[in-house]
Amino acid sequence: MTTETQDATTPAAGPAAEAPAVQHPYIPLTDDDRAAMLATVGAASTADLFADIPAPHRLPALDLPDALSELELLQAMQALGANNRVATERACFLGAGAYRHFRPSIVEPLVMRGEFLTSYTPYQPEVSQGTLQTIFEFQSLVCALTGMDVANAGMYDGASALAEACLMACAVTGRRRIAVSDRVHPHWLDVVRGYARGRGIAVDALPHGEFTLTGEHACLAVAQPDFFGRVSADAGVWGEAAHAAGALFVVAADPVSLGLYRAPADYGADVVVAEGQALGVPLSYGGPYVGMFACRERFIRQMPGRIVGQTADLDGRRGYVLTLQTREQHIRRERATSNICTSQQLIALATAVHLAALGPRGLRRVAELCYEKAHYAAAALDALPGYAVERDEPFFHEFVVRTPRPPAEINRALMERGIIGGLDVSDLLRHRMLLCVTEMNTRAEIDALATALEELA
Amino acid sequence: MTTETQDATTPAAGPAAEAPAVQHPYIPLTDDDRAAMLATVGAASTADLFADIPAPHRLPALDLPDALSELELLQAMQALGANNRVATERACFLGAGAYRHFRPSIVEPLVMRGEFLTSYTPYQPEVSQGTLQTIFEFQSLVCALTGMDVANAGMYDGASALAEACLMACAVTGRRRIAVSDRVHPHWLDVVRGYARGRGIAVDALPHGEFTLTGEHACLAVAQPDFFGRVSADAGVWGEAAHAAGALFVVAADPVSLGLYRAPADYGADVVVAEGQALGVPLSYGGPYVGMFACRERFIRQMPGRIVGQTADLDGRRGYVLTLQTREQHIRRERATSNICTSQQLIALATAVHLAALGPRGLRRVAELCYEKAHYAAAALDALPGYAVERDEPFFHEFVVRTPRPPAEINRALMERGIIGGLDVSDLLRHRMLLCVTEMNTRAEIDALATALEELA
Amino acid sequence: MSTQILEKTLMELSHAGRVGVTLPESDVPRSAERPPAALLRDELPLPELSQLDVVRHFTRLSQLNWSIDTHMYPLGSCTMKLNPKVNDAIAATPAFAEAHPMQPAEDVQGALAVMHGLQRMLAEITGMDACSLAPLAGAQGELAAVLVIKAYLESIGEHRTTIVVPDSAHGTNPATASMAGFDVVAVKPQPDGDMDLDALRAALEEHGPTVAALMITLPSTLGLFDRNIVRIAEMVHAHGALMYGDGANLNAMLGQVKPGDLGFDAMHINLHKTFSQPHGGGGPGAGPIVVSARLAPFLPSPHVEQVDGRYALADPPHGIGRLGAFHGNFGVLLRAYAYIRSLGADGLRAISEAAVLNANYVQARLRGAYDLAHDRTCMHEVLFSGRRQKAHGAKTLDIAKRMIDYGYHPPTIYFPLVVDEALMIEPTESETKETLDAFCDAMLEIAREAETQPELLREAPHAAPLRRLDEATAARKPILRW
Amino acid sequence: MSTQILEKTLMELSHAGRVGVTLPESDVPRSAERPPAALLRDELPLPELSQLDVVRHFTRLSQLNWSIDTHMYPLGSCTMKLNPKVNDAIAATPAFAEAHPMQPAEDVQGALAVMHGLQRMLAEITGMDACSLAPLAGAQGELAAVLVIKAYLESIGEHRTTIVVPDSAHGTNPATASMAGFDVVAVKPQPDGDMDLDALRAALEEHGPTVAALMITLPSTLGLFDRNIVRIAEMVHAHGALMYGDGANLNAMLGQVKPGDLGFDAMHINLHKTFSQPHGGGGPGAGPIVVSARLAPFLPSPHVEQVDGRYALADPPHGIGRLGAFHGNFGVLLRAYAYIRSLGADGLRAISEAAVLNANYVQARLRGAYDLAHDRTCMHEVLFSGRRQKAHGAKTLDIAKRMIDYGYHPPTIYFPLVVDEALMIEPTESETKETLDAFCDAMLEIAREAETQPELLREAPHAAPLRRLDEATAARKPILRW
Ligand SMILES: Cc1ncc(COP(=O)(O)O)c(C=O)c1O
Ligand SMILES: Cc1ncc(COP(=O)(O)O)c(C=O)c1O
Repeated sequence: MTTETQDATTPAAGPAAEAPAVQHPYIPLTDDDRAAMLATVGAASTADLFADIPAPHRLPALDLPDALSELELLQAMQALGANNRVATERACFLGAGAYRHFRPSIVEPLVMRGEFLTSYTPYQPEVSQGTLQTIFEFQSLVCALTGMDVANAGMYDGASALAEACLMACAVTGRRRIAVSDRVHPHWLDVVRGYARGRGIAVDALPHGEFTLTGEHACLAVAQPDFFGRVSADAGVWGEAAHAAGALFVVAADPVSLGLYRAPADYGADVVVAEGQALGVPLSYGGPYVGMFACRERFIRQMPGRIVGQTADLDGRRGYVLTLQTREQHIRRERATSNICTSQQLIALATAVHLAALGPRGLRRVAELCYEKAHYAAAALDALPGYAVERDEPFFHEFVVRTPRPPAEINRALMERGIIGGLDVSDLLRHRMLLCVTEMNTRAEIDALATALEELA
Repeated sequence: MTTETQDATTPAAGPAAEAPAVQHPYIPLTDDDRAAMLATVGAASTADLFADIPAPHRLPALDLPDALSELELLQAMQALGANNRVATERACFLGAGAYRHFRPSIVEPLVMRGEFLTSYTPYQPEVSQGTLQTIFEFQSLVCALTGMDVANAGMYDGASALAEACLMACAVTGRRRIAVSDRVHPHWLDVVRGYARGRGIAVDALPHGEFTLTGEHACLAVAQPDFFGRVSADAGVWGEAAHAAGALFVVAADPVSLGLYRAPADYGADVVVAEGQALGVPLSYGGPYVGMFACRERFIRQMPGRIVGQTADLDGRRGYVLTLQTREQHIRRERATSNICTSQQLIALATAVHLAALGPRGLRRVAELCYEKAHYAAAALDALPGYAVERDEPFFHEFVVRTPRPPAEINRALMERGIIGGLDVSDLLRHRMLLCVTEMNTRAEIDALATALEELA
Repeated sequence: MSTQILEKTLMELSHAGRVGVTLPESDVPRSAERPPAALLRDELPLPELSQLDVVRHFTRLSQLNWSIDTHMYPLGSCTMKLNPKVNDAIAATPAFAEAHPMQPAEDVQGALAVMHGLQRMLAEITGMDACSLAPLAGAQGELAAVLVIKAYLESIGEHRTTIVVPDSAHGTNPATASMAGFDVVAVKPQPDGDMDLDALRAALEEHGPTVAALMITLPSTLGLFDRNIVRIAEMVHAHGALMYGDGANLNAMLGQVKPGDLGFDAMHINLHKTFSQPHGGGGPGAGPIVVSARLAPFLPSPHVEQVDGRYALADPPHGIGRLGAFHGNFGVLLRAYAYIRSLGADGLRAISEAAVLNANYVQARLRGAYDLAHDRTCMHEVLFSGRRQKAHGAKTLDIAKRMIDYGYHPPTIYFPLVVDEALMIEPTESETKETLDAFCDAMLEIAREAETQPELLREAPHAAPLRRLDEATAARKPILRW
Repeated sequence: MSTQILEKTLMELSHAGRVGVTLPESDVPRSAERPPAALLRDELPLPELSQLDVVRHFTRLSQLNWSIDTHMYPLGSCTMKLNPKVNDAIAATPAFAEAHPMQPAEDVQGALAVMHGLQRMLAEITGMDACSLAPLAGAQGELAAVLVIKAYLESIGEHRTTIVVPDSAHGTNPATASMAGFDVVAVKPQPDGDMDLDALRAALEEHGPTVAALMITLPSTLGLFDRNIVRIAEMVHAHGALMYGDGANLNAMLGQVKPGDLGFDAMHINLHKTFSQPHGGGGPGAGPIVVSARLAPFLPSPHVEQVDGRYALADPPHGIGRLGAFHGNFGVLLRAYAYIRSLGADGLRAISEAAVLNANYVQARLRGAYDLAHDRTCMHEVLFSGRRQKAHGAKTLDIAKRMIDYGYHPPTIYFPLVVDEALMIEPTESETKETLDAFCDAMLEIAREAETQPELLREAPHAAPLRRLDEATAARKPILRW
């Protein structure tokens, strides 16, 4: 019954059949739409609409890969993704500013709701109460975590939040020099330097713990835990030193650690910044994350970024609006506190949902699990011949290990065993590795790490 | 600085710390809630509320695995999932009633919106217009695909839809015997037999194409394409034969094939059923899927299942309601057309979103790609020594290959090469394998299959 | 701005030429073998939309729905509880979502392990011996179980043709009995809501050896635990008939009592009620059945068995065959498995306790304002009658519609049929006391409104996307498609 | 039923003891090493909610938002276009979402390949030589580019301190200039909307050798393509200054013209406008910069390079350093990459054509009813002035609020500042002609209402979740947290 003949005009199988010019799903205009619209516009062709472009430069060649259909795109991206060796099916002991934590399953479906995902910055409050209230809640949660009076709607990330905090300290104090601990994450320090350089502000990176300030310093900025994971009991002393010099005390905190450790407000912080990623945000090769920014009430008019405030509508019903906008670039232009405009709202929302799901017990439990497992791991590694854990100061969930061989070599060997090792910090400290252990690491993983390291000694 | 002493009452790290009794996130009542509520109820304890249960049987032991936290649950399920060897990273040539097709990325986020996902059957139309209108659209889409007059809101799956169609034919004709082609999917035939047995209706499985009916037959039910993937040009003749015998002509269609092939209404179908899974629904080890059910207008009051109709509200605004409910179990009880109540609405919605995304061009393109690739594969396999494709009848995207060795053996070897082979149909036809090729199979996959089979000959 | 149309249909949004998604070109040469022209269709009248229009259409439609994720939804007999998102996440993982139902057992051991585990756990929770996961919803579970009973009775040479069903039963019970080829004999409850033992005795005696089974819901559709249940089972068994339990209300009994211990022979379970499968606006659900040992050989296909540590699909020796094309609604089974493992024995018990306490709390708070169908401790749901309000001029339907204005989805109304103006509230364990209090406050306010301004109720809802719809015309002149 | 509160806050919903998710017990022995008690906190005043309450809270809040997925959102300068869900799906795949930013390059070749490809494609689209993906939003891109210019100028011994910015510019331009340590000199447009060349000449001459750059938006924030752009670039270059392009409006130029060909030296691109990254209610976005060859050595860190077929992160030799902790908003970059690959050169060109045609269509349909700021062919957005309506008693703000009643998100208003009662409409390529027509019909109706019943506009919106909000009190007595 196989039929071999077929009328060439039959709408038939196969790509050779002459399909009508295919529309793109992202562009609804059809040929008839276009014709009708051009007639209304009074133009002969769409090309006419581009007549203001200097003719020699119009319609340049574009050397781009051919368009992919959605299926091909997904296949291509799957192939690319296969070249990443990620933590999904491996044990991961890498931290250093980006942390693998449990993300409750409710976070993603809520955050990815189209109404949150595809709305703009809430300029029209009557139809943006969803975003506005979640920002108000985010601000409140950041205050609760840090113990500070006020917080903004979020910054690009923790590092730029620290930089903006230092700039704010300069604006507040009228000084043009900032002091930063050299145990702040080196990348963050680099960001601070960049922002400071723009404004012509000097940066002193002071040896951690030895903070000698002068009357020139606008602030002292420290990280707690520091880059090597250590939590210092001296933070209160540093804060006093800063205040004694008339400087602000700026603390960069890990938000998960705040489930267990004292709020920076309690030891004198004037500004607290944090990288929010640890609260429900995927690693995503480094971004998008969100910076948390909180400070004392008296600085609110010098804060950078969006701020949401509570108010009422004409009928007296509670509502929220963007407020204190006279600080911002769209009103104050070159005299704005910062140029920041679009920030990381959706990620701020993710952290809010995450915290709402965890609650105080959940966050404390996560912090405790990190603490316990990291200390279990540290003890296990410290016991290995050839390895030594640096334990001169208390730590939270990251610690430094001295390795018998260059860490890069060890890491390559660990990867073959399905383990993502710690950060090679040999550039800072010879033969050292910075390891991170969180609630995501099972005891079996930690034991496997110890076994592997022993073999690699 | 390591501190080894710690006050036992400090809210401290580690599981040994005496946390307050942990609530479960699925149960919001706290101890104080419970106490207040019991006081209002006038009961001393919740146990009192269960006093009607015969005492000897109360609070039995339950031997269940310990509760898992969400993280542990996800880890446990990931470990279980790792024991499935699925098509994600393998080429798959398995069909036989469940098909791997491209699912546009918009389907899942829309279908999984909480408002669709977590609502009940739309008994209260004022607050259920979302579900109701999507059902109306689903019904309309099923009519468009099949060419029929009316469709219902969906059945459990294609197989049970076929069974219900046969029962409806009995109700319509007042006859108690049904004729079914023996090339209907064997599982479907089994379902038909089960439903028929309940009502005491006889089933004749007739050799495909040789449909001799009598005045006793309520219907002739065929599959087009049939279980072996063949599309017959004789369907019109069968329909006439059924009608000549006073029986209904029931067609089980593949919905993707309807992007290319004639609508069953065009060749005389009185009832058309289909498995909707091929339209945007994941394989999900066999369910949940959705049965499509469409028929001629004159049968609407005998149809099983929910039906949505258009109407208006008190202000004349268009709206939709569940209608023709006097057919249904909750009104008509033992005289209902079927006992079906909860069906597969969310899956019906997925097929509607899928079809809306594809449109007529997209569905035709998918069908064409299936056709071309299946025929390319068939030609390649037919050319292999030891293999022969059965090509006595035209086919769509599935075909039968004679294999030189038992198909089960071949499939095991294919799996080692990362290929999920075809269905072993040796129980029906010796040394035969039923293969399916869709738009998801690249040419490279098909070539790899041919190479592998050649090696295995 | 009130428009006549809340949202256009897909067809009204369609414009020739638009597409919602791109598809690849073919990467194989065009086959020389062409499909016979006579087999091809020439028109395919599907709507044509851009991607944004598709997304916007369904997003907007979704917002017209109320749901558990947005509102308290105390629909009696429906157990509208929290649907944990973690279960959805698990069901969406490719390792499960991409498993093909026809793959050899050796390649889907993970899926089979889940099914085997769920079979065991459901049998344990209900105190029964065997379980089949094949039924695709509650009603199909009923059908399967009744067919199993029929097959069993036939196997021992009994040809019984009658099933006794209380007239308070859910409509699927009699409809199922009739689909399975049985005649239905109804029995009424006594005034306290328990089954009337005399009526049952009379029915059993009248229909004597033709009675195959009693289909009974426990707790009953009146929200009550029948205090005579053990006695009832004895009476039924004494007549050689079997006890079938409609398990839709299992949420009240988790870890509190096992139906198997009470003499039940077979029972279906609604995973989309007790075990948190989202309702999806009308499915998918799943209706596994659990049975006593003597019925096990008659279970439907397939059944998951474990042999030498490997799982396999098997056909029970005298089974009633398949109920659907494959192995049940696997994605639903997976969610139920995850749910049970999230709770464990203590968690399940706590679920029932909270569900029952919540219902009794609502009963206590509302009993002054609404007539109770039966004034006694209820189980997971409480049944009122709106007859007092009806006397004031506001029917149960009006009360229900008025609840919408207060932001609560109406409860189940006019079911069960045996109670005048029935209004059945099932709060489930998922709601907080604060929500229950606000709900009760609203109900009390509505009761006051029913007395003082019943027209307010009769015209409700006032604050929904639409006002009341004309159902009569819809049924008389059906418009079922665009 | 009007409640005083649309949705309680998390804290108002909190009840001590509730939890939203379970966490595991520890599987390791308790460490003997305890954290010093002095370091521990004793209170942690976070809200405590059940899982259902969390889900319901955020679901309900989301419904109070309007968005591209629900409404036309013609916000000028913001390019509120379709955000394809396939891009979200890709960004969510574990292979990308679980990649750690500190992993060695050899283990993240997939991620680096995406970044490298995007660097190349963005450079190609804009006709520039090099690209950095590090900036985390448009404003940070501006800052990065201006710092790059500064570093470059310093490297050739030029210490220039002034940046010229048209006063129609977006606020981030002057704010950026000042963050980078420059003084800002403003120039006005001429009446036809193009830059006033005399004013520019005067500014360049007055500030002479101190001028580092002109920051100019193309098409301009007036929605116009400056016909003198090549001349402008020549003038700027003649003074030894550089041309900085604000690329927020790139959607009008894809495949139509390459800024690099017109003489631009540096430019930032808003991936969250032109390249379909969803706005997320205010980010995340990404603001990659593209530069000419002479600026490339000064780009920020990290830059992705390909050596021997392997990708690696590198620091440009004289780079300005890092802008954020890691490598840019990778998830956003990934979406933009997927978007460009979905469209190819022809698709991108078609995007611009449709965006520009749509804007001109709106202009043609509304020009009779609203005053145009400049009556000439516009690009991807059209700029009206509400001055005629203001004379009737309805300001642009009132028009905007009234649009809400008709179901359209208001356009951008009061920007740019140089146009009186500005009302800037950017329909994007994503809307259908039907939607544009309905939108224009509504705008025409509103124009009529402005004449006949301006109070209707002044009191609008009437049909939103809230009426107008008291912004003055919010700023005067700030309540910024619970
Ligand atoms: C008591 C009772 N029995 C049976 C059923 C039928 O279950 P399903 O709708 O899953 O078929 C229901 C559900 O509506 C019910 O409430
Ligand atoms: C013209 C113009 N330039 C710059 C920006 C700043 O971009 P972003 O908000 O990403 O910082 C915007 C966006 O608001 C804009 O419209």
